[in-house]
Amino acid sequence: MEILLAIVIGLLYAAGVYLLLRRSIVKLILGIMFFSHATNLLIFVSGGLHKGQPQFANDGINAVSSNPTDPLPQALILTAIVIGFGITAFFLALMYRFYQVTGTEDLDDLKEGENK
Amino acid sequence: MKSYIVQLAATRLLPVTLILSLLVFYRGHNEPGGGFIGGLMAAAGFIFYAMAYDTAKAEKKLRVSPLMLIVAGLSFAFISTLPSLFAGNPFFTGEWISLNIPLLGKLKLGSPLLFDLGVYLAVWGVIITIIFNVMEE
Amino acid sequence: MTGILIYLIILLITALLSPILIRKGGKTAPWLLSMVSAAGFAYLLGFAGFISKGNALNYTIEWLPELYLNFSLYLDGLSLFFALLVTGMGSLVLVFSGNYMKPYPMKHRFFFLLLLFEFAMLGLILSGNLFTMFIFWELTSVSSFLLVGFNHEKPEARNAALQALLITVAGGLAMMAGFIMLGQMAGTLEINQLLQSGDIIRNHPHYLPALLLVLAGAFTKSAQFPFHFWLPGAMQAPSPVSAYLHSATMVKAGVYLLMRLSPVMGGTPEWKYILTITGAITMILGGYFAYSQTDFKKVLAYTTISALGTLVLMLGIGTDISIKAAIIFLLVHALYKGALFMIAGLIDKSVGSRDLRKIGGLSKVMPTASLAAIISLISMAGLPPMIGFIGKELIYEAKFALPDIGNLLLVAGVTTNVIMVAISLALIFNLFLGPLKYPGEKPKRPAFALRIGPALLAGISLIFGLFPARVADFLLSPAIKSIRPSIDSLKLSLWHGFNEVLLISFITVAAGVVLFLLYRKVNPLLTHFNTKVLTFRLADTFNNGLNMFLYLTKRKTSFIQSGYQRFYLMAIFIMTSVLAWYQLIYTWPEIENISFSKPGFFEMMILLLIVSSTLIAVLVRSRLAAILSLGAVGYGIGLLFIIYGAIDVAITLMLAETLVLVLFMVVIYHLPKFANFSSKASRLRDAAIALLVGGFMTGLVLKAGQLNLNPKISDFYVENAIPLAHGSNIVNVILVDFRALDTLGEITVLVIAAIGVVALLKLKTKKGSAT
Amino acid sequence: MILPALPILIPLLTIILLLFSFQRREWQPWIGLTGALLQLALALFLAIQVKTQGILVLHTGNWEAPFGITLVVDAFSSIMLVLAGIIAVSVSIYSMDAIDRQRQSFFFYPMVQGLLMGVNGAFVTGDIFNLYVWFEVMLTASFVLITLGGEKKQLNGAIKYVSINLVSSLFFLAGIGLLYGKTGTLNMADLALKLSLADNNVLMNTSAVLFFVAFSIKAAVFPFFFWLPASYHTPPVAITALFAGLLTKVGIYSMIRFYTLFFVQDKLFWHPLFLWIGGFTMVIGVLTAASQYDIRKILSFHIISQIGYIIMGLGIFTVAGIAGAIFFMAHNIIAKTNTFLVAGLINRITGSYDLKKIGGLYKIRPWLSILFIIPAFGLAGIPPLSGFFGKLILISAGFDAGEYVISFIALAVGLFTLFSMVKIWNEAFWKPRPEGLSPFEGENEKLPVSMVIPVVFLGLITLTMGFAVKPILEIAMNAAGQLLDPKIYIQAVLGL
Repeated sequence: MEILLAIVIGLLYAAGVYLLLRRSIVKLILGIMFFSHATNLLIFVSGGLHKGQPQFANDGINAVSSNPTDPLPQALILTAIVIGFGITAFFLALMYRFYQVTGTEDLDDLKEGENK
Repeated sequence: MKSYIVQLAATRLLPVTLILSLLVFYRGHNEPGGGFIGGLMAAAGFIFYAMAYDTAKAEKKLRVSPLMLIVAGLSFAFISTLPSLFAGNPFFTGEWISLNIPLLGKLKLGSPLLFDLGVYLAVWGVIITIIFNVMEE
Repeated sequence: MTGILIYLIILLITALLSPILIRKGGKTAPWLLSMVSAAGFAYLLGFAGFISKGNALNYTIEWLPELYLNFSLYLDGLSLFFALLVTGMGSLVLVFSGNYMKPYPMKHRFFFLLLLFEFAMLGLILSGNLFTMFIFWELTSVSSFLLVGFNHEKPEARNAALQALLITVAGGLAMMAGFIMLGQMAGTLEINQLLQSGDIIRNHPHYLPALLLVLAGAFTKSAQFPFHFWLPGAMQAPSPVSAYLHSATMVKAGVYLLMRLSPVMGGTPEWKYILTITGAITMILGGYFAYSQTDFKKVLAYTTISALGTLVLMLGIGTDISIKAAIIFLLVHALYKGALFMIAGLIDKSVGSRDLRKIGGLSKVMPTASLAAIISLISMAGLPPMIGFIGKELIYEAKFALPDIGNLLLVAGVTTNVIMVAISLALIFNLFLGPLKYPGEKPKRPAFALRIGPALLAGISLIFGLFPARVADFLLSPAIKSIRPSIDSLKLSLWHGFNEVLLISFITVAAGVVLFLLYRKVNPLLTHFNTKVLTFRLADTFNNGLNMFLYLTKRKTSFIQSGYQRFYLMAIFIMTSVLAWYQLIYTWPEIENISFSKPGFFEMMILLLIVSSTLIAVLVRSRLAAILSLGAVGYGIGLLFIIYGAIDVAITLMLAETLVLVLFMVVIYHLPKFANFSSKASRLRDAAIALLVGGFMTGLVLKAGQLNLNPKISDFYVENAIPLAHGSNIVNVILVDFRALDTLGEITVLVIAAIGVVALLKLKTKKGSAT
Repeated sequence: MILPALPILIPLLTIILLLFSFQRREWQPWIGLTGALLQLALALFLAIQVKTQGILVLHTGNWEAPFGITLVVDAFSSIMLVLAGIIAVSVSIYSMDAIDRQRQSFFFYPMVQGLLMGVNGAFVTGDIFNLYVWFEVMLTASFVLITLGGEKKQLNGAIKYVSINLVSSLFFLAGIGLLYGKTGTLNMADLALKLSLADNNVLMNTSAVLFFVAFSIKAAVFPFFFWLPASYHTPPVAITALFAGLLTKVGIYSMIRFYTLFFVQDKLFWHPLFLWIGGFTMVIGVLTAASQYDIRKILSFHIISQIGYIIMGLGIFTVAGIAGAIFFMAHNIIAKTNTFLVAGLINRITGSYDLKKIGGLYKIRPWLSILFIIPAFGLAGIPPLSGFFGKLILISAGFDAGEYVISFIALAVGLFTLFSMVKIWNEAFWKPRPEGLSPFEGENEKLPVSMVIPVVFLGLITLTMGFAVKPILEIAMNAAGQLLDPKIYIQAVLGL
């Protein structure tokens, strides 16, 4: 499973990179989101995979199962997801505004702004 | 979307989502849930309401401006760091008190809970702000 | 010595206050400023008796001793000699400028800069630490830059200033590197200690690079070939600046440095050959170009270059007599050249031209100035009874005393001097004697303030020539002894009997007269030759080089900073891939075994969902389908999280995903459809890059399990969630208690992003209000 | 014990107050300025505390390291905090008149404080994931600031800025995940300890690559810098000045922190890489600047070039080299911000940043000329200004370490820097106003005092850093000494 997941993560990154290299701004954002999905999965996998119940501590006894899924990467991913959500929302608004002002979604049109 | 049925549903659902969100928020310390999920759910009710009517009505229903929700959230989060100082502990130490409330039983209150409340309010405010603003465009 | 420090500070304060003084003080202000400089001269002169007994003064304030950098002052025979030159010339030039600069509206700034330069130059001379010297050295470059560009509305002036600055600063930077190396060799940069460390330095393996670096500084500043071309350009400066900086003081800084360091770095074959060859080339070239110029100031500039070459040559020869000759010639040159530059300015001001072909016979309108000029020119020609004669005789003697390359140098020296004689005679007979010629209105008699400087300098040239012994004892001997303590005291006299030196002097003068007689015929020819054949000009080459460089960088910029977002990302991805793949392959052998568990049916299905949605999102044309597929990927990952027991993460991910999808839908509604922008080739290329990145990421994940440094900190969370943190949802407890600070940051991000959305959508400013 | 948390809490409280009173525009600048002043005062106090008591450590939530998030203020962080405070105060004052009313009422000040919160957080945290969070706080605030006003060119630049920086953040996050997977810890000191004990720690190199790329993008190092010149010239100049001073430096700060504390295993790979990259960064940045005509673009390219010097110091990896890097960074933050602020003054008078459209300032504004010369020549390394000493220290360190090539590159780059500065001087100050242009709109207006004060303030610091170089270098040496001896840090945090 780890090998399969590693390949899937690689694929997600590849998809992200490919989309980032397109000229469309929508695809740019899609690419970023693929990147961020891949990263979340990567953190999860590198923390170690253990199938089973969600981990809750019980009174007195320390852990539920003998081989629990590491809770810390989960917390990290959770934080990363929320942060990612905020930034994605902002990026979407930026895209919307960009289109409003320039009337295009072609990133190559950004060229002018720079070489003036 | 502005059909009467939907509007009715939105109006009725609003208190339900709010109570549900508070529940999810409070449970969060022991079971799945917590400030972020709770805040999201609280926002969901208003978003649905705004879709049924419009954002202005939803904001009116909210009574405070979303920005104030945000400010309140940040403030609670900030205030939750203070008890530790009065207790002479390092910054952000969780300080707990136990209350025995009739009917509900033993209720444990602590600064982390207050902090989570801050998260709840902030997330609520943030999501409403974002969605409403985008919807208004 | 504190007195000298205080004087330096007074000089700086005077400079700072001078603009106010000039504005408010009227006519007397320049005189007052000149008095400050003259007071410095007098004060320093007071040390002469003490110093001439072989004493030296040192004063140090610690600055950055770790790097051998201190603020130190050092006064010995050599620095006293130069310091007197700087202050003495300074006071004369200030008086001269008082009148010369009258019509300039910005003259208050001129005086500030001139005094700032004097401060810097005096500091340079008196520095007792090479870094202190470097600091003042750069300050002289900067003030020279501002002075050369004083007429800044003329493009030529700006260009000349830039050129002078770049060349001298480039040299200065090399010199700084040389100083750093010297410091590392000797463990000090204090001059009085360096003077003792000559042997260590000369025998150090880094001696040659350090020498070359230091020489780069000295040669650029002293306008040696091939860096000489900034000096004629610097003639764009007002004449007082040329008289002060570009003849008497700043250009001598390089020579001063060579003199200062000759006990430390001198005497080796490297030193000798580099200096003599560079000096000789500079000397002859300067002479030739001086002879073929038509602008009086340019003539003077090239003779200055020639003289600087002579000085470097003398120091390169490095015999006792050549060092004597160098010091004397330096004084001689400062005296006559300072006077001549002032006269050039004076002519420019009263006649309105400096073109030698258009003016002549000026003694009829300006007798005093012409007399001073003629005396100075005789000194320049090296004719008796001027001090210039003594200088030249000593130079010849020095060249005779050199066994191996002496003859060659002698020929070069004689040639140069022949030219000097010819130029001097030409200037005397054409410019000052002979029939009166002027292009515009009849020139008026120049003001007293303009005449006094040249007159005084010429007088000194004459007096020193007649009574050289006094000067020698008092000033020159101590200076020479600072360079080489073993030299006996200097005996100077105008007449030293018939010998081969005198014979050569006769030949020089005779040939000079011949060349002078040819001057009117040859000069136009040479000018023609210079413009038609010798079209190669270093100054132009420098400019062309600069333009070429700018053109290339512009091309390069539009290549690198192309404006195409995807090329920027591409560069990042490629570089990352290179590094990551290299490391992956490099560390791969360390990997022992990759553990893995068997996938179950559900997981396989979910993975299949993720993979297929990913492919759809990448390949599909429709935006909606792409976005929905992205959502499917997100939900798929959420399902995986559920299977592996991360329920909170899964809920959060799915909720966030849903919200993003909703937002996406709302926004996308307004946008146009995808256009199919990229070509097949570029899509293939991007796919290759994408696979490179994806590939190493896979590798990294596989490798991640390899190094397991237990215990993990999460074990602590599992154990203490309930007893210490009072919660059983460990993930939530981590978020609000164990790592609450992360969450605080997280909600701050959310808040900022939300506000950002409001600002983006609601705030619409006018175009161009971003300032 | 709360001191190390205050650099985060003060901006947070300021944000709360600013948002609370956001409808009162006239209060905003003053609240923002008060917050900035408090931060500067606090930073100075912290610096003194660190000097007298050693490294300050705060285990937040009373969770012992490595379990909770530990905040650590060592000499290096305290220096950075002071610099951030100085920039915060300068920009807060400058923006009172430099930022238009609309932007001020649309959350300009809360965003500045948000940025500062992120920057300060990054400087004080001792936890790699927490560092990521502060990076995001800082970045998000910078996203908002760079788009604030929503002009076309701003949006143009912002898209590049946002997307490339997001890629960097995600690489950073992936690196954290991998590192946690390998070591089971997030605390920097704990990481350092665990890795120093592990035998096959060369395996770290692969995740170290991800961090290297992430920080290189933030720090705008070759070949990762493209976003910077593409975007920095677009927002109002007060914002650019803030970015120029702080943003790239946080990337560099993290790089120095990571590569002195725990990525120290494979010196043979990393240090030459730093030297190469540093050299390229210096050269490419300075060459690219030479052909520009927009003042802000010239200055932007120079940010990149100057980052190269700091990387060079890291690559030399001796106490002198790192101290040189720190000193240079301090100099650069002050001088670079100042040049942008002066550019804003120029624009205020002439209404343009385009060198082809302005001129004659030397004649009409002599004092402005002096205010420009100090930071500009400071950047170019003209003694006795701070830049000279920065270069001197670095180049000496390079010679000492036998790194001659990079040292000479650094020298040569100094010359080209001077060229660019003189170009601005020649064109904007010396050249007469181009013919055919009507008089500048602000030609006869007085510059607002609030815009001049910060320029003078920063100029004085540039001068002071030159004359008082010894004590400042000692502070930098002390910081470098701490950095190169990770045991001190580990001991302070883990109490071993």
